[in-house]
Amino acid sequence: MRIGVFICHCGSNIGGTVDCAKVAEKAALFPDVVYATDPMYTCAEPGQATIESAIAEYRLDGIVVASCSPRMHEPTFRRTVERAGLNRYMLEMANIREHVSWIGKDVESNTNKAAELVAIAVAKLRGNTPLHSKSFEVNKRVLVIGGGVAGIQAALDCADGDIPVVLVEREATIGGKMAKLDKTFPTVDCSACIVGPKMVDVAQHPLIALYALSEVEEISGYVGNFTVKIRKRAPYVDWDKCTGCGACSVKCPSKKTPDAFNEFTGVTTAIKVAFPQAIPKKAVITAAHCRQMSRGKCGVCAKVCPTGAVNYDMEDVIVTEEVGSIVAATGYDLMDWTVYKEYGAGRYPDVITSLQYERLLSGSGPTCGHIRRPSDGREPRIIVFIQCVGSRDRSIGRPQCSGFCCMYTAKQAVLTKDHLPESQSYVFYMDIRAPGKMYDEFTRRAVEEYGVEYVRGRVSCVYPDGKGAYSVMGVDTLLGRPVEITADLIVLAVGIEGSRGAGELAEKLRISYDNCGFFMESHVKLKPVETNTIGVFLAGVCQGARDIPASVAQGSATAAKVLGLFARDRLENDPQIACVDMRRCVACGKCVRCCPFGAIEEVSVRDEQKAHVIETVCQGCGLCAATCPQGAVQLAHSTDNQILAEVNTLCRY
Amino acid sequence: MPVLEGKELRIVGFLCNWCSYGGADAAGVGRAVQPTDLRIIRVPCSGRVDPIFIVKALLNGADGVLVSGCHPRDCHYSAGNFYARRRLEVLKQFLPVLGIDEARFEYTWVGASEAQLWQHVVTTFTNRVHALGKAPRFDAVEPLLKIADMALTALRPLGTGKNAALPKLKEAIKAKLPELECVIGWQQGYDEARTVPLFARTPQDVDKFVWGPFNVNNPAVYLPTFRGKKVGIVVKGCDARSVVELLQENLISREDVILFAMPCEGTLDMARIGEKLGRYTTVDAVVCDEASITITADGKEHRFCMADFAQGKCYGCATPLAALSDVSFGAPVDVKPVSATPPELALLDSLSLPERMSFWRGQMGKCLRCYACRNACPMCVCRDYCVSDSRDPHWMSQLADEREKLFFQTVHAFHLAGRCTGCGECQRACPVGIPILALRQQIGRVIEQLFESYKAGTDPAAAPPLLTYMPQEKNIHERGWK
Amino acid sequence: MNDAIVITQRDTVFMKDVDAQSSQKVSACYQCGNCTAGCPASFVYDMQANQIMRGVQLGLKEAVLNCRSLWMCLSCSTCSLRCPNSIDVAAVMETLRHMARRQNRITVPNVEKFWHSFLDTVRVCGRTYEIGVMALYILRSLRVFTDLDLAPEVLKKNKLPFMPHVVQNGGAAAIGRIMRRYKERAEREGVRP
Amino acid sequence: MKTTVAYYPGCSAHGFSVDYEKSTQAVCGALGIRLNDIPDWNCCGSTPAHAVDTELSAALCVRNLDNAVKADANELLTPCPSCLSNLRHAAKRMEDPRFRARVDELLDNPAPAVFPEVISVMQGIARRFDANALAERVKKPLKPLRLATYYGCLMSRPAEIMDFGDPENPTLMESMLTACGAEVVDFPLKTVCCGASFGIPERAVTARLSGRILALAADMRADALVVACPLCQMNLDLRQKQAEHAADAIFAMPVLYFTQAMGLALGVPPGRLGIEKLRVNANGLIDKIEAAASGSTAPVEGSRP
Amino acid sequence: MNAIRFLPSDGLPALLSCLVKTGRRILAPVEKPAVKSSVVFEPWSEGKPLTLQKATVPAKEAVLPQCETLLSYRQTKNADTAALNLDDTPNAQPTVVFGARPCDACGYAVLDRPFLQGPFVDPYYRARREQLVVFTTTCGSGCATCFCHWLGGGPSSPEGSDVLMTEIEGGLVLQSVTDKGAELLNSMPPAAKLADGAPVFRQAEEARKKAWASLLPAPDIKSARQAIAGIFSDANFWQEQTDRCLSCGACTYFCPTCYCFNITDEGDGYEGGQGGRRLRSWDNCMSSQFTREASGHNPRTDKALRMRNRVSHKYSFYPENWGAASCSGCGRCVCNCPVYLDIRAIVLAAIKHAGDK
Repeated sequence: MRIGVFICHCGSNIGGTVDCAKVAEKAALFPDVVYATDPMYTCAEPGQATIESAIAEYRLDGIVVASCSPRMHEPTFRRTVERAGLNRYMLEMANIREHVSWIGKDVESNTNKAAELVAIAVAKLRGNTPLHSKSFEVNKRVLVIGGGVAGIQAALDCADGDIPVVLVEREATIGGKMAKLDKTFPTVDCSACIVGPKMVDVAQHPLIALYALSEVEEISGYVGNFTVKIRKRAPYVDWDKCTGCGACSVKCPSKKTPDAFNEFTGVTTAIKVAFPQAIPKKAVITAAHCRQMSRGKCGVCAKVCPTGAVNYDMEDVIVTEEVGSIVAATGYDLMDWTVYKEYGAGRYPDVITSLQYERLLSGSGPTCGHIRRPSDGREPRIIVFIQCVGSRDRSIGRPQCSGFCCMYTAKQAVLTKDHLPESQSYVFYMDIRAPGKMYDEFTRRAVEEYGVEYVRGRVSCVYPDGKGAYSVMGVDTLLGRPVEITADLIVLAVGIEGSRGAGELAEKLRISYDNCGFFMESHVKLKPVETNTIGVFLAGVCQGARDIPASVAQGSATAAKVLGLFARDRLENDPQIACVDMRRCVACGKCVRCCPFGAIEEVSVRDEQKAHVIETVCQGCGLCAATCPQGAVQLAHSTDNQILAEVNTLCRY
Repeated sequence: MPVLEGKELRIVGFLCNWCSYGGADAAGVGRAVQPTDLRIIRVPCSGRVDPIFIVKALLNGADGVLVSGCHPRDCHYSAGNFYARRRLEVLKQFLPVLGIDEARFEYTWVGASEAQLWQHVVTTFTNRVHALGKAPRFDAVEPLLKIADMALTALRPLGTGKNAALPKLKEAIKAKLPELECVIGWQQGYDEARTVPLFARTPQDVDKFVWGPFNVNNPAVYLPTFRGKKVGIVVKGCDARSVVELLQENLISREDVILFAMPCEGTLDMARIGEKLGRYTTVDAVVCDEASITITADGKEHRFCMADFAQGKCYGCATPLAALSDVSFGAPVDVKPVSATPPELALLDSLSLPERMSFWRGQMGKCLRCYACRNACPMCVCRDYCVSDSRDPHWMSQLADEREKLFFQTVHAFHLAGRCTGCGECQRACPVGIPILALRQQIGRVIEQLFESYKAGTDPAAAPPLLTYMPQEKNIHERGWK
Repeated sequence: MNDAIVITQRDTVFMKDVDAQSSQKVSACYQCGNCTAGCPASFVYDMQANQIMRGVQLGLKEAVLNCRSLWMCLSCSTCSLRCPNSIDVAAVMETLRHMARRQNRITVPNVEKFWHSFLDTVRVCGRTYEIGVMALYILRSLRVFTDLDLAPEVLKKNKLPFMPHVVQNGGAAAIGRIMRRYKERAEREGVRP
Repeated sequence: MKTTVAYYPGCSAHGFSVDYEKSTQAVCGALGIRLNDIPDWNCCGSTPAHAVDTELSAALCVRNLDNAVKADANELLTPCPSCLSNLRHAAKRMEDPRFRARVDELLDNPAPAVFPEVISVMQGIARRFDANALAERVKKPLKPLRLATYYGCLMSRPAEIMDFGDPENPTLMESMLTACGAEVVDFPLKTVCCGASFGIPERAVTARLSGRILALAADMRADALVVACPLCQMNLDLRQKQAEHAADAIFAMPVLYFTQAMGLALGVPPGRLGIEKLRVNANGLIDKIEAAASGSTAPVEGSRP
Repeated sequence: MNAIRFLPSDGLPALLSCLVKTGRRILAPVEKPAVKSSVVFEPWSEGKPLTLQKATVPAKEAVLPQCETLLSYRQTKNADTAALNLDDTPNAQPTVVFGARPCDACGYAVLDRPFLQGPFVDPYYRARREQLVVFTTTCGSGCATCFCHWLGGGPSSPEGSDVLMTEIEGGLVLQSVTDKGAELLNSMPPAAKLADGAPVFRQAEEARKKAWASLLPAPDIKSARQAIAGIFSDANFWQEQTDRCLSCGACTYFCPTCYCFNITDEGDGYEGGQGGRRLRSWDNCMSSQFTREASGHNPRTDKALRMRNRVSHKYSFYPENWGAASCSGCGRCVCNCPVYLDIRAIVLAAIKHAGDK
């Protein structure tokens, strides 16, 4: 090999604390190095030209650039060597800026360290070989998981772009959390009225296949070619026949069924359509509360159904869909608020969550929009809102801000005054986070026009005062005094977490998720909708707290990503992937067992079982290479011999 | 390359490209001043870091090795670091048996944005390594030879298997023989005091079968070579564990093996027997009673009590009869398993870290690299493609160097991690008596402690612990960097 | 008193000392006030718990170590229990009190006098002895009328024995030795015993 | 392992909480739990010792633990939450070798390596008798009584040291009293501080804090408060007048030790429980129990003295 | 020239230190304590204990080390020139192997033929062999795994030795059997504690006779060469004989007559890098890699074929070329084999099998 080494000064960024000329001088003595120099700015045009001309002049077939992090300029220099006629992978970089010049001032140590980093880059480069990508076809269909507002937007935008969409929703209706809200901030317009038409669009779009009451069971494959198994849970009603007329629900004798749609603030019937605007507008039986199904006696709904749609014997169905891309838009759930024992959360009936309060405010809710205390049905007079319950609380492992609580609390306080003009609301807050358009103005209106009392401080505890009300022990840190309020109703702004089962879904999608069940984006700033699994995108709160407009925007953003991905008919893989040396392979199956991507299969070669890497699925993590005992699986450009060469360069008596 | 004399120590870092390398970049961007010792090797994922790279570095002059990856659950490849966490924790707890201070190796998780954490990790680790000082050179320590204490008490009475149902076994084997390629068992070796494996293909062969404490070989080692053919095998309890482990790893298939199980009453430590017999020309007679065996050689009688001359593994054996079998003679003996440290490991436990290094240097000095240890191991799957003498990958030098020899043993031990059933054939096969079983035992002990008392070869359906993971590991308590 | 605080001149070492001695991270406090909200003694505090935490963050050593609240803390740990940042506020309070004592800043002498009365009884008898504590405390604080209203009740109920219980088997002497060693060490180290 | 129990009464057992001590002895006697005093025990140092110096506090505690070890005990029971807290804190802090060394300097001889587990008498009883076992032994159910439980602040806090269940809402005493037949109200202030040792130097603090607790108990129509701490009992009972004075209200709320309440249920004569030592007369409660036990209906209202 | 000396039992260290003073490296058997103890040859130095037991590992390394550097090289570069420094000096020093057994010594004779007497002389081997003096301890008895007398050797066979040492009461009788041996014995100073051995030589002869008498009768294996060659293609025979073989290298690595080697180049060859070296290390014909070709093709994939090669080499090919077996009958391949695979049994079976045919 004929190697050229370029030690970048990066102006004084590197040159200031590293003797670059000396590093180049040392590098010239390294194995296979035939040329070494130290340009001022290697990434700049003249610097790149130096590389190109050196490749020609010295017939170089491998290049080491010692400069900034490869995470910064590896693509740049790959293009450079490619322009000069080399394979783009015949490049190695030594990071002598972020890892050397910027973290220490001692020139002697830095120079020596830089030279050693160059030495290991040279050692590694000597094991490089030209690599070439493979191309493969793309199945231009998309799966959207979750039919909340973000998923709806993503589905509609994709479908409008002529991409067939499979939309999977766990609940019986799409609409997500937004469908449960009474009003939206800061305009205080009706939530159901604005999401409703979009839900109808989904139902009517010819390119959208909607699976409600369904969950993703299994995902295999890779970008362009995913195979998804979807479990359609049995609604015990034949949806092809059901017209959503509601006759069943009227006659259902099991009227004490807990009402999940109303956040358990009320009861409902065992068979019902989730809510009047539900999409699909189809009835579902809650098996556990259905008398026919739990006790074998009743059958009223089957009798009254005009189309004979009720079928108690229905079973789950698994359907398989082939798609080329996946959008996860699974939203959120409230964290387990009962950990707040000091507020009697879950213990005292009049201490409720903000989402429950939303249902109490809603005209379609259990109280038909009249605010009544759950304990005794009385109209509350003093209402206390407590912010940050399960947010910004490290003691229970929830350090993050849930983002939208400040705003909906202001909205709820305003609505409370609208509903109950005699009432007085108090909001205990730590900071008011209102960075959206017209948001801060809205909170000011709550205070100035609606007389909502904002008290700056947390609440230590809530307890029943023995007289039917509750003592709220708080603090006003602005005054530096504890405060105490006797309240009728306490609304907790409960923090959010990734929706139930998000972790399992993440593992099926092979994407990462954080401690709160939120999916991890590929780059927090620059790739906010991409994930580490190519072809899987994120929309809405499943990625982290955000409000409705942001969720909608992100839904559209994922659609743009999907459309961009599908603009090409074929995709190319990264060739830095694993490869099996068939001769060494003894088919012990260890690599197959632990590959996180299912990228290794066993194939029969001349009657012998051998491992084989599916090139388009392999992501190049190298776990197989670390697992194979005889070293039959090697990861291109991170082979055992290359890493050993690096180790041996450094560690030698 | 030599380190900067007096200034730096040799510290090697393996950083995953996505998180920790990014974190180190972020620390640089933030001008977070750090000690200069660390040399970073960029790898795609912490899962790529085979623990033996680390051993290689530590045996060849590294004073410290640091591996850093994405936080668990935040792996760019979704699960690489989960595997890494298991493997690296096993390595960390394994290192002391070699005489290497485990503080010289650390693994951690640093995210791409955690510049401060990275600075803290590097500073803390570098300071820690400096506090430990330069790592001792393996080939510079004085050899030390120590002998394991073999005065042990068995969990159950050991015997000679005198009353075993050998005729019945032979009958049963003869009945099955027509459908089998062969049946593997034991026959007499070059004299009456040795047995060797027998591959019975005919009823006449079956008559050569013997049963008793001389049946030391583990016949399971031959099974994978018959892959695809149906064979029978006579097993002691310990041999059956190897069979189960082979089944666990799909290296053989259940329908291809017929197991004939006999309750084992213990096997003899032929090394110690040989020592006592000394140089002799002829064995005149071997006579056994229930608890002892008398060998008459060149007219001289030697009596060996099973309780005193059994193999080390027999003393702690709680499964004398195979747990898995097709044809079984005898009832399982009710022995309560007791977790006792095996003698070889107990010896190492009793030594200080420097003594352990000296010990291995002394022991490996005898090694001729004949690889009898490897080839006698039933779990060695690589067979003809062992990394010991391959050039791609080129893990080992051919130099007759104790360091390379110990390195091979470490590689073998690591390839057996979570798979070794402790049959001890490696050590028994060693012609120069190197107690290499201790390395496997240490790994076995670590695995047992980390993974819910996992014992290899006890459950055909269990996943070997290093080939699986849990998102939340119960017993791996990662060290904070406070 | 209400002069602006020149925060650039604050005592930056102070927070580090407090952190180190209490094993807490005071900088984690974001002033939600929950410690104050739950504090049963807040009404007698001159500086609320959250303000003390803020004072430590700002390095207002004088204000913090001289405040009355340190001496009025009941050590009930409610603040620690409720802190969303898992700061053991009670431990910080105790640390500050120890610091204040070591520097002879005894803002509420009665409380300290009570402690000393208590410990003196223990030193002599090995155990406490209420009348003794009371008597010593009255002597020290010159508060003759403290709890005098209770005396008839207590005596009537025969709840306060007049004779001290002295620990048998030389236990009292052993306690005396512990106390002496403690005192000697404190003097050696130059802190208020 | 065989459990050998040692008992640490705490100084107040021979002082103002002699009734707690009496009833503890009586209840344990009735249940067959032997309480052997730690030989030569000394004061744990209470609040003043740790308020002054944690090492001093630990030294005083460790001497007791050491004596318990010498008496071969591996479990140590104490009725007093303050003593419990100090002993447990000391044991925990001694895990730090530097702290241990400093404490050893103060002691006559170095502390033992392992200490017995220190638990409250309440836990000690609960470990041996679950609710069913306790209910079986009840002779006179506390059925007619509506009781409010009060633990104080030390028993359950800090949770990681005290290991007394949910620090916000401990329920051990409730389950025991329910087993004794009583109606137990869910008393929200059960772990709120009563004013602790400030009764002497700053009595206003105590009066106000105790007042709030007593007022809520009265509002919740409790017949009595049941406590487990000598200091709480003193503040709520002995100082109830001071609290009433500060609150300008009349509470007349009997404050029993839980051992006294249990003793009554187990049929121990009131005299052996020190009921007469309570400042707020509790005879009305005894009358109610007796009445219920003898089958006659006792007057429900206005039975309080 | 002949020298016979007597060395009293306590005189060993004195003799050895005199030998050291001649500038020679003394390789002497040392016992390595272990649960399974072993005896290996190690350089002797003052004060080091030694044993005269038969060693577990023969002293082959004196002429053919487990691994030797044939040559080392370093490429040096500066701005304009490049140079290669190469060093292929054989690594040899004058050596005395002290306490070998006749079978070990016979091994040297077996190795000498291909390395020194063929068309190509191996300079590395020669350098060491020429400077080697072998002091052999005659055996006091036979042994269950020993069969030197089947091959023309015996407990006091002198082939390959320079001095024979026989244990008698009170010490050792040293008898030179070559001029090299006699010269060295004669050059020993009085400090070596050597006395005239002629008066006690008789006792030595008696001891040797006694040893011979303890041997079991040897079968006639003269026909082995033809027999083995004759059944070369009888796959079943070799298969049955090798069923239990594990394909490890214990038999070859512990053999005093095996000389197959492998050559490996290691390092990067650069001055600034790791340098380069060409290594010669023992190879093992029982391993499948022994014959694996660069293409991946392997003519001997099966262990039966490899065993056939080993037995044939020792008893057929080598005798064909050199007129003697390349086996000294030391039995180490039998007793060190993890499955006690017995070459004697194979040879006898081959003779019988050929006869049956």
